[in-house]
Amino acid sequence: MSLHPEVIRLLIFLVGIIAFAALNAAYLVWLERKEAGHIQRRIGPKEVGPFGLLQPLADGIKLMTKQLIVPAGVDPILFKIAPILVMVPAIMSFVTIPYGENLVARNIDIGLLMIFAFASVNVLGLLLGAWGSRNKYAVISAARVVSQNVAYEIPMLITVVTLVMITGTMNLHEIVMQQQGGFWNWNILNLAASPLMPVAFLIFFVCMLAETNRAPFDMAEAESELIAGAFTEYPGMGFGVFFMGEYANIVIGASVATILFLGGWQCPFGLFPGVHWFLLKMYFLIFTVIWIRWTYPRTTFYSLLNLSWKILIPISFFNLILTSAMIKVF
Amino acid sequence: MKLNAIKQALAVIAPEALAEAEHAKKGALLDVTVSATQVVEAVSVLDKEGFFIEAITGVDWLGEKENAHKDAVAAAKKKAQDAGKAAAKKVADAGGDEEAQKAAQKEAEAGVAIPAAPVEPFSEEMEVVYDFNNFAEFCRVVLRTRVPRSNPEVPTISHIYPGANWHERETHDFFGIKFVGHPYLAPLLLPEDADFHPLKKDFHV
Amino acid sequence: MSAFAQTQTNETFVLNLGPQHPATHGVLRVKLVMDGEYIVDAEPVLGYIHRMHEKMGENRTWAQFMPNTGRMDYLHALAYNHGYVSVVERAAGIEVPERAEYLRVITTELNRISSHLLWFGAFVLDLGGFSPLLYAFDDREQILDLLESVTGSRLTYCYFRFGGVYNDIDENFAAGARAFIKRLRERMPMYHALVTKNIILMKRLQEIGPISEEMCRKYGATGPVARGSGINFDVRKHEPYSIYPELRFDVPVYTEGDSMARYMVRMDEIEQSMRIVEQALDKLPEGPVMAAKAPKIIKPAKGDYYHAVETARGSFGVRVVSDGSNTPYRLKLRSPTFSNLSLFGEACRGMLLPDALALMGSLDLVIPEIDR
Amino acid sequence: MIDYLKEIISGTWSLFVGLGITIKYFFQPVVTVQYPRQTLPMTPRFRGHIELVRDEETGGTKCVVCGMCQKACPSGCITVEGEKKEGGKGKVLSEYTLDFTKCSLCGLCVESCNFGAITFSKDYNLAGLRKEAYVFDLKKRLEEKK
Repeated sequence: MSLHPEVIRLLIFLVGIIAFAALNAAYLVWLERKEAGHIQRRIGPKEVGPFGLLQPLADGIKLMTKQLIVPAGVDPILFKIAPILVMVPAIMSFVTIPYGENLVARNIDIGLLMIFAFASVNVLGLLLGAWGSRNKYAVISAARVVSQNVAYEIPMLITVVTLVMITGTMNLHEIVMQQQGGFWNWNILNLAASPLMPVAFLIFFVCMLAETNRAPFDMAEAESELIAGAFTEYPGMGFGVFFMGEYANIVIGASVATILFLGGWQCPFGLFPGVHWFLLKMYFLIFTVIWIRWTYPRTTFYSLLNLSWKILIPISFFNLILTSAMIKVF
Repeated sequence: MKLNAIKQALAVIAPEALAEAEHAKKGALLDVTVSATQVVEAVSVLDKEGFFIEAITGVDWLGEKENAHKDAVAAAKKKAQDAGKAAAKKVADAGGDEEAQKAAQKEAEAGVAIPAAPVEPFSEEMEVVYDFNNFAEFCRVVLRTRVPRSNPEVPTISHIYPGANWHERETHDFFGIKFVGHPYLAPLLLPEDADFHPLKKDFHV
Repeated sequence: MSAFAQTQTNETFVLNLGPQHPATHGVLRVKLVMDGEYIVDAEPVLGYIHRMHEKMGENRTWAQFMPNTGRMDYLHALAYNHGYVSVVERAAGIEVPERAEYLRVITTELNRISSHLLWFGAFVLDLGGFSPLLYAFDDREQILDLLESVTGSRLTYCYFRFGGVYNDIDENFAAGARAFIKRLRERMPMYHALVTKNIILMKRLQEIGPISEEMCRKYGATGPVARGSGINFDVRKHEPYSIYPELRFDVPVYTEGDSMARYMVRMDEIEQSMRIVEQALDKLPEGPVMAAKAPKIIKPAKGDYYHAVETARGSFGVRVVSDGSNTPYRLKLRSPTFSNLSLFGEACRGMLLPDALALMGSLDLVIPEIDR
Repeated sequence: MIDYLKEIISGTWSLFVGLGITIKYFFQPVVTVQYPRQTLPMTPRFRGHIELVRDEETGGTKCVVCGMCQKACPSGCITVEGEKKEGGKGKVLSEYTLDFTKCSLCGLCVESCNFGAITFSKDYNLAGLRKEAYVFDLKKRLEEKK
């Protein structure tokens, strides 16, 4: 029996994606701790391995060997299914992300749409996990997550629609190819299409933070208010999978921002494009996400909604109208 | 001057119980003793004058009167002794013999009255102390009231000063003093089921 | 059974905030009746770290109670030391040499700065910002090093004695304190740029948790809580003790009454305390640090005595009743946070949970001091 | 409208200022001490648990078993016992026990001593698994230190 080469290719990519996602989750924790340490003028992890590089391994072993407690009174099905519901869509989103010219598992014409569709499922996982764990803090957190995500999908999607209007495609590969040449061709500096593109990037970035529940929008976890929010009752690897899902979502968010605004794998000067440029930009964005987390206090729930409805949505709408007008005129 | 205003106002309630204190020695400016029934009235006056509540606490004076009696007896005995000795010396100086000295001593000693033991047992008391102060001008007023130890009851002032709520609960915890009319006189600092009052002098660990 | 049993309906639920909760700083428990994320009613439940210091005092000699005072408010231990030694000195009529008073004020004010710095960090941590906490700790460590070089310990100092202080400062202390003040002066703009002016923090604190002047009076709130509500009340000015009348400093007062006002009061107080330390170092007289006539065994005359001091959290008063023996007959410790927290139940009604936590943080709670 | 835009711009600016501060610290050297690997010198006045002082003349202790420290201790963690000196006045120390589990490190005992017989140790690594390990026999400790 011989397998179709496409199937083999897909299998290889699937293994690669899962490995990439898991490795990223593990080493982003390391990066987060190390970066937080240095921002706070400490060293961060340093005992396990050189520079603490084996720390994620030790953490992983610790999490896996912990007993999986299902507390009394929880909904056992929802409680167990929720971490998977967070992890799986995150992995699925990786499928269409082009890391290099040929480094993409499946080049789909509506790749952008698919990523946003899967990103919304992430909320469902948190909601079910929080509801299923039957903890008052978790339920408050669930309510926060849902309305937060609903509020932030809107400006994010409006911004993306603006971008699709400019590029005329939803194929991520093509979006990157259009930004060839140099950093002046990237969408973030595509001032001919709309003078507000840098602002649009900022809006997208803020929405991405909110979507992935990162500080300063980490109201769902909010350790000083809700203990650990939706994860309060989760022990061991249940928590671990949630955690990996969160970090996978950050990687996806940063990747999408890189593709849409920062020219994907293109070199800023038009030389030697390739996956290294993609990773460089993506990790820079992730670095910024972590950097932001260790700088700001948390916002409150209503000021977050205020920000979304009073500032981000009007500006992104204005940008949409401006862009469509510019496209019509020129 | 807050002090004068409050003195005039409080003098209506408790005319003879006002005592001005020296701040450098006592830490307060005015020391007022009222009866338990006058507490609410006095506190209302303080409230009207814009005072804030600093603290409420109690003092258990268990054995105070007994000790005072003992002290008085000891003092009288000492006085009698001294008087006797003096009388004896006088007689000796005058050239009287030993018997005359003794007789004079006895006579003089009998002349000093020694307080008699009371027929009834001493009435034991507890004291509730309220501290008030003023934001605008320094004026600490100490309000005291004495209640019988067997049935310590004081009307609450938590409807005038909501802050007194916790102070009264704490005082109830420690001394078992009941604040009549208090909305929720449950243990505050002690465990929920505590039935002891640790600051009573007959409570021993 | 609880104080607000009658307010419960089917629409609300009870949330137990604490005794183990990251925002309650220790072992405070607050029973919240919540309607969604809105607080319908709140009742702080105390006593989880109650140690009955007042009874301990009745079973110890006057001097033996000294270590206890530093263990009530472990963040501003020296002010509690100060309050206790002052009342006993008042009762026993002990004169304190001038140099000792200066040393008391210098160390107490340094301790106040360290207390405010820790509050600042912990408060921002309550609001979700982590890094300012460690920056504040970095500065606080310098103070702890200074105080350790004088007192020998880093937290529960027990440095004052009836009639003076335990030992004199060493030759490096004055220079070290000046260097520290210079360093902190340079760091304060950083704190303001990073935290105070941050739009997120401003949105979280401005107009959140208003406490009116009248409410402060009714609940007996003192310290930065009262000063944030427009009440110019500072025991150091109001009822001057020690050498404070000889020093020039301002009492920061903000009239807004919100959490931001209380925050600003404390930040300004750090600067004022630096001023006080500098002046006191300049004026520091030579001489003994212990009264020559201070008796070894204290037996104050019969009577009761009160003394209040301004701690980082408000007016701390000690009332002692002496029966003339070598142990206190009664020792009442009036802790400021006890009164400050008592208004929380009323103030947080109708607030959202995160705002109520911002309010709670701005009250600057130290639970061992409330529970005593 | 102008206020609205002004607030957005000043707010965003305050956020960038914050980022600038944290990144500056990111590149500055760390200030922490890696404790078990590095240690700091203890200050000379450090108040650790107490220790008996050696009398340089006799090689024994300076303690005359007056019991002042025992009386001064608020927590009652000091027990001093002595026996009659052979052929002389006064007592010699036979046992000096410090129950460190009760000690609050206040230092009142050292202050109460009129003979300079006790002092603070600089020992701060005080952690253990057994409670009994913290009932110190100070006389034995002094002899072992030789």
